[in-house]
Amino acid sequence: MTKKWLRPLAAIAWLALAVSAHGATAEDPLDLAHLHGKVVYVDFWASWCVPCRQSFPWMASLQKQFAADGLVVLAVNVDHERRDADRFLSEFAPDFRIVYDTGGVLAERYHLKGMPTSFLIDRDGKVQSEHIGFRPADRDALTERIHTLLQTH
Amino acid sequence: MLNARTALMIFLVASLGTLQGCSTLGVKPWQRDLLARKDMALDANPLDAAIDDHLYFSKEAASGGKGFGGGGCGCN
Amino acid sequence: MGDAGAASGGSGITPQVVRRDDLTVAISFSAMASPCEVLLETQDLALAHELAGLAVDEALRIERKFSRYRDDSVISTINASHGKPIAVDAETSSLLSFAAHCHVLSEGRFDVTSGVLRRVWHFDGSDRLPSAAAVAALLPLIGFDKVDWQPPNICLPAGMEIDFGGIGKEYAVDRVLGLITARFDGAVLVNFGGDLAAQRAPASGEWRVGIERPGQHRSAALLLGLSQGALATSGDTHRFLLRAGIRYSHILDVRTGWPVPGAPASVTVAAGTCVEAGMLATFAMLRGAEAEAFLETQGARHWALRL
Amino acid sequence: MQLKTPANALRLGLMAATCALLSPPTTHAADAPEDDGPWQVDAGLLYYKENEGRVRTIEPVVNVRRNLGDDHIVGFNFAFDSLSGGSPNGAIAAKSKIQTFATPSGSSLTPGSGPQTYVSPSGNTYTTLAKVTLYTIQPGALPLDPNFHDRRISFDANWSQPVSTNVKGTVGGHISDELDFDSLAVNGALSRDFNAKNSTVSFGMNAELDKIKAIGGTPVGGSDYAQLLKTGSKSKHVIGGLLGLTQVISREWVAQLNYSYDRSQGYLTDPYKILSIVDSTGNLMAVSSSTAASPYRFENRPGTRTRQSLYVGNKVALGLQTLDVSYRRGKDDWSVKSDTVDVRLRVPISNDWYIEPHVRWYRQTAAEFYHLYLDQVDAIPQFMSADPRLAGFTATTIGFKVGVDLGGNNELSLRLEQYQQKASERFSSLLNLQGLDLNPSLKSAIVQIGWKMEY
Repeated sequence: MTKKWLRPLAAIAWLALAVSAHGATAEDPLDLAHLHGKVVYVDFWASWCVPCRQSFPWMASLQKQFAADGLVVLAVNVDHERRDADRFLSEFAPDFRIVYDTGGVLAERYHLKGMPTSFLIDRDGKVQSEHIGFRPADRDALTERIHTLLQTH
Repeated sequence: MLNARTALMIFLVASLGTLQGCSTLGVKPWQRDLLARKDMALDANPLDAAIDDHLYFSKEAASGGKGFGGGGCGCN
Repeated sequence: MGDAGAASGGSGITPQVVRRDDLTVAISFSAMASPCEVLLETQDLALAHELAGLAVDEALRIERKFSRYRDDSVISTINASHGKPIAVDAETSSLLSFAAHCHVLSEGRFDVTSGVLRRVWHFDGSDRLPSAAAVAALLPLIGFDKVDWQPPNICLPAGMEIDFGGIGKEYAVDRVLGLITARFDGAVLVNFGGDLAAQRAPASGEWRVGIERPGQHRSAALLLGLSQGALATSGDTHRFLLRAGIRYSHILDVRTGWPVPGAPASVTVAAGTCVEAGMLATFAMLRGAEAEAFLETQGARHWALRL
Repeated sequence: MQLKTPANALRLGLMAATCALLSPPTTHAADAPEDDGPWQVDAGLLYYKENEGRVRTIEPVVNVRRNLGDDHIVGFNFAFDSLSGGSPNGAIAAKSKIQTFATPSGSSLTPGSGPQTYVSPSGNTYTTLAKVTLYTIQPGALPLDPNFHDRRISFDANWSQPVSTNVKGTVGGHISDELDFDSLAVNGALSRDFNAKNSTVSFGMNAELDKIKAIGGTPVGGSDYAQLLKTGSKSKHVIGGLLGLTQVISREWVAQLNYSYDRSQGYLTDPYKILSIVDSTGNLMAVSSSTAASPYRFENRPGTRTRQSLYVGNKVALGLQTLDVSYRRGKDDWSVKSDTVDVRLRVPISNDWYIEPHVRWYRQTAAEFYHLYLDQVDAIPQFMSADPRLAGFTATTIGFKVGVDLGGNNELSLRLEQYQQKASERFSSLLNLQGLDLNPSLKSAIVQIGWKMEY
């Protein structure tokens, strides 16, 4: 299996720091340090974003399918108003973790270039890939990428 | 007076102003909640616009100029 | 009597669509070497024809894609790979991962690579047992742990074979039920060769399902009521060998290559999905004499028949 | 011994595995394609009516659009309209004389098929002869051609898709057919996003070819009305370009700036419009056998026209309200300059209902060859038109739209508006024209029912 190491983007440096054993900070809302050893799929979404609507059922099935293999799905909401996010969530009732980033602090740190944006983080806490947007056609490629990462121990 | 050259100048100055990394203009991708509203689309009512264009075209000497869309939620 | 008609899917096989007196429409066709039946509680024959086409197309699609008897199936491609890695599509990948899970859960008893034993075992009701040497010679070719499965790539050692025979039919039942219920709100029952799943109970209260008496076609030994969920049966009522008064079931222990001793003649299990019911029934049979105890432990409703 | 795991652990594991097997994300061949969106249908019915028996229009319009997946968008627009009523023919009112005009009728009118003369409440009459309708206009009345009727069918199709990351391409075509006018057009545009999609620059081109086939023949511009110097069909073409910039200014504000340029060439004259020639007292010119056969001339416009416009549009979110303000400055080489200001404010009045007041203000200067009438003492100019559309005027539109969201992306709306044109040059100081409104105001009502749906 060829491992595809992405060029470490400056934008990602903070994340790598946060998940390294020493860099973990108490105020890190993502709490990625505690997820060391897991493959983490971080998805930035908003209730007004049309493709996010399509990604939610897919993420729910990801969680269901791969949780046992060590996958954690984290959805970071960047809505301005929390109630907009809650209305959206009541429609999907996802069973993965939701992190609220109402002020856009995390979004700013991750230098999001589009909505939605997802980051795939390997068991060592390294960002393996970043994916901007979500089209139904992307699902298979993303699933395979996650699958592959889960095989790597 | 608006002649072709002045119009083009206004246009180019405006375009350059925004394209030359004038970073105070615009929003971050996650701040497009209001812009994503359907009624915030520049062409929110294409049917009304088409009817108006046709109507005013038949009553007035000037017409068109609106063209093209843009804006929106910027979702990928 | 009801109205009869034929619906055609894109597959060339024409299902029979018959309106029955009990307010249901029965769709029947043949696929995966089994009689297939879909019961719908509806008065809308046009819809029934449409759903019939859907059911046939899906059943045949799964058969074509996964049958080891077809040269153009994914399974045949894998089996002919001679040890070279092959990348499979998402659906095949999920089935292989499922098989891998079941191999682990059954502590190696359930194995999709056990099909090669068919080369020596012929369960035709006769008394021709294979020689111990012939069976032993096949054992190196069995064992899912010898398969290098790195989704989506599979590397199957030369000489080994994969067979979804133990999953395919149940999978087709669940898939067809899913496709139909996505378009139809009423009560549905899908029955492919005795493995079945139902969604919603008919107005009469329950689907009435008869469990066949061993060896006696279309005569119910037991009548079950089913309102929702699935039933699957594993058994050798048609396939066995008889020698010196010993009945050799077609349930083979992959670890020895010989039939599992003490297995019931058949066991029917109820579960949420047909795939789950089918696997529970198969796991139970593989436990032989402990079949019923196993199912008790797992909390699965079951009906076992011993001769 | 498995002391910690529940007795039915195997079954739980099996359930999880089964669940994974039978649930998406595996995309199976039998699944319906999920990525194409619904058809978005936008249907409208417009009723337009001018005051005093002038033009009436009924126009059904249907616009359908669909995202076929991955932002490949296809759209169609179909419109039909049928016009009837009277339209000013360009001649002016005469103080004391009954004026008689002729317009060619459709060939379907044959002698003896129906009434041969009509009387209208104004006292004007019209008479149908073989292929011509004669109509008379009472003294003091604005000459309206009562035979004005037309129907138009138009069809548009367009396709847009991403060309690369950030670049979108659009191509489209238009075809329309009227009793006396055919039009065919194609267009293409490219747009590119910059600055994280905060700026979009667009460039588009269009080409249009029109055929004018006036009923009864297309008049030679400037010829005598009575001499019926007519030719068969005439044509014109238009080539145009558009540069656009869309800019997100802030979270609440997006703006658009367009510059457009187009050039028309060919027969740009209105085949049905004429001008009156009056003498120094304001009476219609006495027809002398020496010069002309009638006191009217067909209009004649230059063979080319270059138009430019600069358009600035804005959408501003004011809480839940949405403000739409735009301004357009137009200019052409016929010296028509125009300004348009359009303001709409969409105000939600409940969860489902909204109301949108609308004000539009428009002003244009007259074309350099616009004349209310021609003066007998002056030489007949080469280019001339008395078409009220080329006059200097201001126009206002006031109205509102109410809409209700019916759920499931269905919306029903009603638009009521009033449009009014007031010409800047309406009176003459000539003795016999004093007190006559030579270019009376146009008032019209606009009623539009709209229905947006998805399926």
